[in-house]
Amino acid sequence: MTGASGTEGAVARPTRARRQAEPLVPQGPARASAHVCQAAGCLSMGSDTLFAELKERVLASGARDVAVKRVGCLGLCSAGPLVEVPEQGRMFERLDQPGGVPLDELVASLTGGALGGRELGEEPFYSRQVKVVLERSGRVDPEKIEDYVADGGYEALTKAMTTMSPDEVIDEVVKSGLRGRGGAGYPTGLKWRTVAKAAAGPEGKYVVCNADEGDPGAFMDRSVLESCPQQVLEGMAIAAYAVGASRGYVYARAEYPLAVKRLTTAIRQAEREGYLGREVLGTRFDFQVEVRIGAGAFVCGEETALLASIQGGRGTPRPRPPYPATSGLWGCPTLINNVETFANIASLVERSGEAFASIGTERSKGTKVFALTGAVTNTGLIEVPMGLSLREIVFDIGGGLAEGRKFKAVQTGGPSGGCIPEHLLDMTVDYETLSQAGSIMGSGGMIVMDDTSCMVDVARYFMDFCREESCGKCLPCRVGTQEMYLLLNRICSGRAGMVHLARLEELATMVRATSLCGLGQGAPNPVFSTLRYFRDEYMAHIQDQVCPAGVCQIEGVPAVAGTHAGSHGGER
Amino acid sequence: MSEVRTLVIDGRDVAANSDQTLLSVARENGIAIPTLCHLEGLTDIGACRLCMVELEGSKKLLPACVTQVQEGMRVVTSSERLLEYRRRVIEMFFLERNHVCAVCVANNSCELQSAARALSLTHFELAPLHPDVAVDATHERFVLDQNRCILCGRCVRVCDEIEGAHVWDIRGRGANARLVSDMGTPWGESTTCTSCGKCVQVCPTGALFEKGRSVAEPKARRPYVPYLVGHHRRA
Amino acid sequence: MAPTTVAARPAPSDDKRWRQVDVRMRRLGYRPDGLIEVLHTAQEAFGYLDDEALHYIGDCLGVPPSMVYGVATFYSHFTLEPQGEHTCVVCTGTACYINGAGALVKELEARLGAHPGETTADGKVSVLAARCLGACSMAPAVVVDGEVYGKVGPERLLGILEEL
Amino acid sequence: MDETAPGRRPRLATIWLDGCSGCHMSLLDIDERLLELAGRADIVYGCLVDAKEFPLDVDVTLVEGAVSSEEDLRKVLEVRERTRVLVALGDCAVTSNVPGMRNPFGPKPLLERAYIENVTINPGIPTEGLPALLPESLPVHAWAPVDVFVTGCPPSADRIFEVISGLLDGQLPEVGQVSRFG
Repeated sequence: MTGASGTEGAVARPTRARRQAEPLVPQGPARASAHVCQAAGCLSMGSDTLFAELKERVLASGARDVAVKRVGCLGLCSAGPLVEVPEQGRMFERLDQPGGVPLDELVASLTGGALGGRELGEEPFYSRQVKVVLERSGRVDPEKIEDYVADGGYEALTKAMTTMSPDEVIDEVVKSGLRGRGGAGYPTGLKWRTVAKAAAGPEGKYVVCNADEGDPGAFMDRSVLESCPQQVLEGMAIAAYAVGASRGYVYARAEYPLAVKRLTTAIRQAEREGYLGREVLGTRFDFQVEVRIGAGAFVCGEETALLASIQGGRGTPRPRPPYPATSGLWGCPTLINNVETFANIASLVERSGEAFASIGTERSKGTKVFALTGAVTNTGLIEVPMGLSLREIVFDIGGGLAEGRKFKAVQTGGPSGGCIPEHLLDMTVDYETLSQAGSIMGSGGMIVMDDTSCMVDVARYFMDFCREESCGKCLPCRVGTQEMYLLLNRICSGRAGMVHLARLEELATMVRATSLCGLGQGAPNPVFSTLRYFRDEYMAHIQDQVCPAGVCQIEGVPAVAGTHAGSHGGER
Repeated sequence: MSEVRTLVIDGRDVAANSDQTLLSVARENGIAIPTLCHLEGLTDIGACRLCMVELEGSKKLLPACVTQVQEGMRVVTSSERLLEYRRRVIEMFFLERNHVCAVCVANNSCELQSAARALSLTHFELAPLHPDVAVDATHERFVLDQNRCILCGRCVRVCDEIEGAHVWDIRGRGANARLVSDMGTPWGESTTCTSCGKCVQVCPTGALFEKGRSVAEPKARRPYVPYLVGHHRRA
Repeated sequence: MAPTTVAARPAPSDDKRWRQVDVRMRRLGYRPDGLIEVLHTAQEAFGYLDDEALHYIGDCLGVPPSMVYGVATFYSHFTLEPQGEHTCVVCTGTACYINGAGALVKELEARLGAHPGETTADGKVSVLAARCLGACSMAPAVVVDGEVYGKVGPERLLGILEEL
Repeated sequence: MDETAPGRRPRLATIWLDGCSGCHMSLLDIDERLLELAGRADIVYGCLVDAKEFPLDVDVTLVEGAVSSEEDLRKVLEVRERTRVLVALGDCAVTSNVPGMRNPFGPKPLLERAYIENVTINPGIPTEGLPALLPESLPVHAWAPVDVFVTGCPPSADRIFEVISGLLDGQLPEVGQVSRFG
């Protein structure tokens, strides 16, 4: 996968170009500061050159009390490049783009002219969100630890290490009700306690951050790492202190070169400032973190496969138990949490478990970050309290669908998730409700589909994904995903009979029950959920040889009467 | 220190050591659970999913080869559902490569073929994948026929764990996974192979065989297997 | 695998790029678990991983050839074939898929004659498909020589490629 | 299709698609039990009798061989329509077996090898008089529902006899554990 990921040299020397990229900082307090989003979305719209240009314009204007600052993701990626001026409560969208805000308008705003852009307070996209994980995202410079510290960063680690015992830290996490944000929703505090109680292995214990965000349509972790990598590292350091680990790894996708670069910079700076490394905060607590870069294998998001990959091998999962919490890296107890989970820790420790638990629902506490994409007006990164309804997310925050398009489904949970239809839009978003509806919370991808999407085709798309990403170790996943793909292909092309549909359902049930890891067990989910809510679309393909959405190419060959799934006919 | 555990398998009370797996206890008690990737003496990997069993009070199925016994477990090894799943597993093994029993050197001595028979599998319902795969006959004594390989990994493990050569590994992934020697180089040119033949001995099908054997001439070899791997592990 | 430390050995040739590989291996203490990291470095240095590189790295880290090969072929990021002068990665993640990534792939197939994973006959462009680049807000997204382009239609994509 | 009229003798047929005739040989190996069969049923079609057209109303048809050509396909659909109980006899009919060994590379290399590469006089792929090959050689039930599967290459004479006599008694036999692939 990709030349997209020529990871840049870890630590670049400050070249001329780099010095130019330094923010503009006024001598005294800033009257207005332009927060220029420098996360991947806006960067691809040219926000780096815009940043330089803006600085020059401000300097040229002679204003001495205006700051121009590089920040992380501001959320509404579809309206990039974005610049926020927090002192004025203004957001400038599509800056310098056709149909967007002209640069002059921003410069005028900053230098005492008429206030431009959009007022933030009234926009539901911004006002309906609650930011815990992304609190500092659009506020601090992702490449400067000083900025993070000045914003209150590492106060939680200091508090934990100076005023709390490891057990007390774990108690707080348990009290918070925080559950794993990687998808499965296992209670974080319980996991920490298991690792803390486990006897250390020959090489101690490990803390691993799972940043192998592989679900197509999900970019929460990328954004967090690009926007505020220190927050993740602080969470890891607190975890290491709590469970007694001295080594940590962040396993990140190769597809995210900018995230890897900022993370690497962040580790170097944190070591320099004594928040990581041999003597954390001048104590005997030793915690060293390394980055390991994945190499394009979705299955490595599964924890045992991830560990195999960190150890330099093929990323194939192994049966559990033993769980990594008791036997992980090199047989040592290993705590594995996802990026967003770690990003919650600092605020949780700083404010208290109870405060954290005051947000959310009975069994799903806190907030959840979603990548809202697809056929919705406002696409981007959002953070909402657990328990908001899907309708509020899609129609209020997301701004609904484009003019004239009809809502069909929201896909959540990636290839192991499902499609939620219109009549369930009022359901709340939490772990249990989503799973009852046949989907999962997953890592947080949320893809809105309109009437131009064919749900059988969507099921086939995900099965195609799974068959290519299957590691090939266990038979049901290796061959079952392949066979399900062929059956779906047959249905999509109008060559299937009812017998093939029955076969698909049987096989899906078998693969779910017998596969070794979550990839295979979850692979049938898109099939189940589309069958549950959109069976009529399957029937249209089978009985009438028609694709209602007009997506599938019907071959018009009538289904044969055989009971065998028949020829793959070059579909491989 | 292992302790005694009591559990119930298929309605029978059985006693086991705490370090035993469900599979070994079942077999000790004459309860047959089919397996393909398991071989006594090699590390179990739980990959073929043929030995899945039901545990009372749990919705999840467990692979018997890697599940440690626990006090009071109530296990079912052959419900209608399990048998149906096992038939499907065997069917998919047949369909993923080109298994033509009639012209296979392992005809009559093949574990895949016997498993199909034991499960009364009479025909296949899913589509054959018919991959175009190679036969490697470059080794002076042995042949690798990818058409018959079920990726059980026994050869990989016996070569790594017993012979210590690690000639074999798996390349690629998913449906493109293939058994390879060295850098995917022909077996005859392998610089690591000791020609010990252990991989051939442990192959459950006709994927690895000795030259000069013909169709339906049994790969008379199973008797050696315990000596190859069993004693080594117990020692 | 036991962490057998294998000493440094002479590089296969005096090509300077081997130094990058050597430095990476030394930093990782020649531990076998550094295999993937070293493969990354070698691929960055040489553009792809050939047999010579795989053998050398395996020898230095004490990893058997079949294991090195197994790892290098497991991960889709690693390529064992030389790549074209330029790379064009089409994201085929869900958001891009429902926004027309399929049409982009078809267009490239039709105009360049290269399917994902292939390089054009003149060696100029390698076409790749990525699972998800995380640029879903700008779907469909394409990365040409490391530069991300959002909301790309077939016409624009061909325009971008022609300018190379 | 009308039900077997009381007192009417069951009608038995066999048909041979893409196979080696080994299953028919094995059928003949039931030896003197052939007489017993002949006493209980009318053999209305197959290589043992001289009928040219497949009859309209057959109770049991044994199909040997895989479906490899357009002619095989025509036959199997016709036979299915005219038969009450269809038996896939032997591995070729059940799995496509040896005829299916061409599936990984398709019919073209097969034809070239047979009619061009290994031929010295008038090499060329015949286009007349030979039914065209299907892209893949598939088992019978890829095209038409099959009622009984008898594995084996070939199935033993005893198995074949048991299956036929069971069917004549009106029972669908259990075949699994007593026969096997290969």
